[in-house]
Amino acid sequence: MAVEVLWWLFAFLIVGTAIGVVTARTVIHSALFLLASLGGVAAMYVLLLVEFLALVQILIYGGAVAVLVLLALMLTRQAAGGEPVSLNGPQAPFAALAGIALAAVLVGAVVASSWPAAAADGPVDVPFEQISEALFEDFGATFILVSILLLVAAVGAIILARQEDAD
Amino acid sequence: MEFGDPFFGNSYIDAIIRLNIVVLVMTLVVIYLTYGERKVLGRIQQRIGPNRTGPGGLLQGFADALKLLSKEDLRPRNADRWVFELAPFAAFVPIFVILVTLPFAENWGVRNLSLGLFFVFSILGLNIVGILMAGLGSGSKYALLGGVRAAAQMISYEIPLVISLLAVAMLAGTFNLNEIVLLQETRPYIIVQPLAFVIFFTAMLAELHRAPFDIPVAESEVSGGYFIEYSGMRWSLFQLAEYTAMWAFSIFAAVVFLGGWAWPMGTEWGWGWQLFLTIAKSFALIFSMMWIRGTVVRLRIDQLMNFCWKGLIEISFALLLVNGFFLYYGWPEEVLALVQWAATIIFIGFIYTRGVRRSRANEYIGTYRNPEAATP
Amino acid sequence: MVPLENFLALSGILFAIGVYGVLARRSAVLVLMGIELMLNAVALNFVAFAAYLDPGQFAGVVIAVFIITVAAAEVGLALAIIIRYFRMQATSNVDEAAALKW
Amino acid sequence: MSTWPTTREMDIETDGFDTVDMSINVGPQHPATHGVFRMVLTVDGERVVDCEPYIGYLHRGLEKLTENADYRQSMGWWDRTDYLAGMCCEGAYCMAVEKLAGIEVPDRAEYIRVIMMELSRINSHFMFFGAFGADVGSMGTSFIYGWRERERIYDLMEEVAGDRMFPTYFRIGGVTMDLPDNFEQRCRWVLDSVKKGLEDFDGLLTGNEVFIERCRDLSPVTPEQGINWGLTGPMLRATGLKWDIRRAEPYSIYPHLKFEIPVGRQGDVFDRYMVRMAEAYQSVRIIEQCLDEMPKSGLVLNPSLPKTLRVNDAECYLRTEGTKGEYSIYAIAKGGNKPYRMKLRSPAFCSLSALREMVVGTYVADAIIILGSIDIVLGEVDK
Repeated sequence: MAVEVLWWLFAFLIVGTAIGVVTARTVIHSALFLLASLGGVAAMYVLLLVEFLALVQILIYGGAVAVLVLLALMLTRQAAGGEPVSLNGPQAPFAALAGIALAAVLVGAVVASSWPAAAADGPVDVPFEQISEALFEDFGATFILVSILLLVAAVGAIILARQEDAD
Repeated sequence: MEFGDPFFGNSYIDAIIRLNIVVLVMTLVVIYLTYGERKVLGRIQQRIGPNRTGPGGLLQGFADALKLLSKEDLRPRNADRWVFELAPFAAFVPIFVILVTLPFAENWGVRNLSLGLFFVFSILGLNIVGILMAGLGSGSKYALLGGVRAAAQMISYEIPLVISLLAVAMLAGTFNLNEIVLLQETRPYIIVQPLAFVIFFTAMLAELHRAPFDIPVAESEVSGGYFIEYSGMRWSLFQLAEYTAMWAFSIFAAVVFLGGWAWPMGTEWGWGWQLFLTIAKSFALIFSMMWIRGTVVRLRIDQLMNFCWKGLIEISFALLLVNGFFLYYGWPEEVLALVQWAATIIFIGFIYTRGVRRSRANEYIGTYRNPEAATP
Repeated sequence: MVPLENFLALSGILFAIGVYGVLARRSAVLVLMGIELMLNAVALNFVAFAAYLDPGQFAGVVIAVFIITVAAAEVGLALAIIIRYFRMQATSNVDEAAALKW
Repeated sequence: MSTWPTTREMDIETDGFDTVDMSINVGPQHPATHGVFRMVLTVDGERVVDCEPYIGYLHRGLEKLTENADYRQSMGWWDRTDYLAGMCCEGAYCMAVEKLAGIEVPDRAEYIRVIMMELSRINSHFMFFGAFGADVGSMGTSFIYGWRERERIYDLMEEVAGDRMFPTYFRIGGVTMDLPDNFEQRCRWVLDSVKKGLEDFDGLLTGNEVFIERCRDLSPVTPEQGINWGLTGPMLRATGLKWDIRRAEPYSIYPHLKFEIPVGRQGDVFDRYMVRMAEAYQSVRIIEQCLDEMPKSGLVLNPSLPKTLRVNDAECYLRTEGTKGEYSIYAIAKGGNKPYRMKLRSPAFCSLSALREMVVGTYVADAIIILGSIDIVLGEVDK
């Protein structure tokens, strides 16, 4: 029972803050809403009994969103309490239409589909030792690939963002 | 009744009771930590410290708390209202959540999480958000500067902090803090992993904004940093967060590196001794932090960043690699300890000689007595 | 017990909100936030499927880990590009980023 | 707060595009400004790209007041210029009037004056060590250590003059009253504790690697720059120039005393600190000599002075070595019992005018300690 209550609580939190992300008037609010939304998703992972993933989510996005906020601060000139301007383009109503349509299609598909009987058993507790085994043994090659991707991205980001002396 | 058993057999009631105990203890500890810090700093500075309220000033913390609670809750006119008002809570809650999994003695903790270590350092990362919120929401440039400094510093120092903890987790083979303590019954991990402890302690000082890394809250530069605009309750929440973090970090370091409640007494000495051991070890760490605060001057932000990115991170990665080799080939732990001690001595010696030689610190002492060599 | 459909519907709505964010926002940083929402919706979807339908295999969980990793890489790279662009064009507005070369 | 300048918040256009600069008001109420002083820093992240000092919050019209009062009445106001070393200011004012009117000072009074002025110098320098340490971030420990010696010196001054900070002890033509009986013994005890205090600062700051890393090579000033910017006192001597008014243009009994002029090499912040350390030590030396050599008894006030001091047309420029630099007075008398003009060249004011040159290009944290290293006293800057 308690799980259902918590689920609905976090579901509303996620959806509400996600709407906040896309409608907030300032970038900083947007980023903070994003953080709350991602935290809600982490809570969902806990409800799905994958605590490890929840902690990874918090660890990565806590830092990532902090950086995002900093950059938002740098890249928008309304840092020190300027007048809030509209951050949405003129295409926003059409985008809203597209979003609503997409949501309708996805939710409709989910509701209309019939799921295997196993779905009725509920989530299974996943010990994180087994996740690590799967991660490093079954998906070892992929893991290395992703690591290289991350490395390349990091190096590329540094090269791109570096301020050249010649500039 | 054992403390490991849930109170009243219901896990929800149990959690509520345990959390309340933790909150009460935490408040008391924080009140006496502020008192203790003022006393210790006072002794370092040849003062007496608070001595008026109650015997020996023991009630000073309560008086301060009362005063803070009754102060007006000011909000600057151009502050971002919700961000400003929620920031203290966002800064405080993660710190409080950490306390949930810390084992103060055998089975003395709110919850014994199997991912305890990971839980602690992932939740710690959220602390930045509250500070950034305070910095950006205050509408003050000092707060902005302090918040940005804090964010840069904390994001950077989180990396060596986490890696030094991972080094211990590798040896222990578990993230469970209780099991980590039990594994240290014969020898604490500081014996095996001294370098990791040195890195952890440095990064801990930086994460806590303690001197000499107190750049985000430097009074003489940004006059308080991110919480400059706060007053009354909200300010005291920041203060609560700061001292709770100090205490939680110290308990955590005592548990992970100093053997927690298990070393040197073992498990059979009963919970009183275990509790005493954990608290004593954590207070020793806190005292050393206060000592450093009273005597060392502040670094500059670029020196701080260089030290992290050009020193600590590389060394912590090397540490991780060495640990990996030892574990993979099954080489004995004694050799690992020897290697680590050698590395620690070299590391500290390198920093010391570099600092002393580059700055030639010893040459300056007393030179004013010889006017010709007054300033080499 | 929460049925699987709830998780799937939630992730669908989250994804749609992300799509709206990507389409409607002008600032590149905000577009990035929309993308983060979409990625998270997908990860939640995978984990829900893994937890309900695929016990003992963890493919969904592992993919969620990969998604988080890739999202981190993507944020880093995208922010670098945005900074670069901001330095050159003094804007982070995606509508104005119309030049193919400069 | 609309009077605060906001126009400086501008985008710095380079050939590319950089981040937005931000101006921060350091002061008027700020722990680092040592009084009511304001500097507006324009910062690019942590870098200072511009700095503009604003003064005048403590302006009291000292020079104008002096023109409207009897020569002896203004003494108390001159105390309050460099309020960390009140006796030095009194001494300068008295000597200026004496030079103007051609008044002799008894020998014993000269020795007493030098002792008190050098004690004031030590006093001021200890304030500098403490406050500078606090600027660099030693959590007030250095501050309290500095205050310990200052308290002892102030106690001694109270015994001598009846007041601690603004004693108004000097008189035109001597000093108010003779020293108390046990003065020599008390003074030697204070000097011993001052020496110990200097050693404490060695342990606390001088040998601290972090402190040296922060201060060494920060805003180095060459002797030419120092002269061009009008630096004097420890600021100028730190650049390596041996320039001390006590030697270059001696006054009082300084020609008879043995002391060295400590100099630095590169004029950076650390040299300024070290020069002051050495100066405090030399002041101890001077006082010890004075205690040894001074006449054990005798007059302390010229007895032939008229009740009302009237000076006919005269004009003089008197330079003294104040604690912050060259504390000089340009005095004109045109008859009557009041001076026609009393112009004070306050050293910290002149050093402060070089702040922008020294600060631009450094970090915010450095700007604070560069300001601290100038050792400003607002009473003297604003007059």
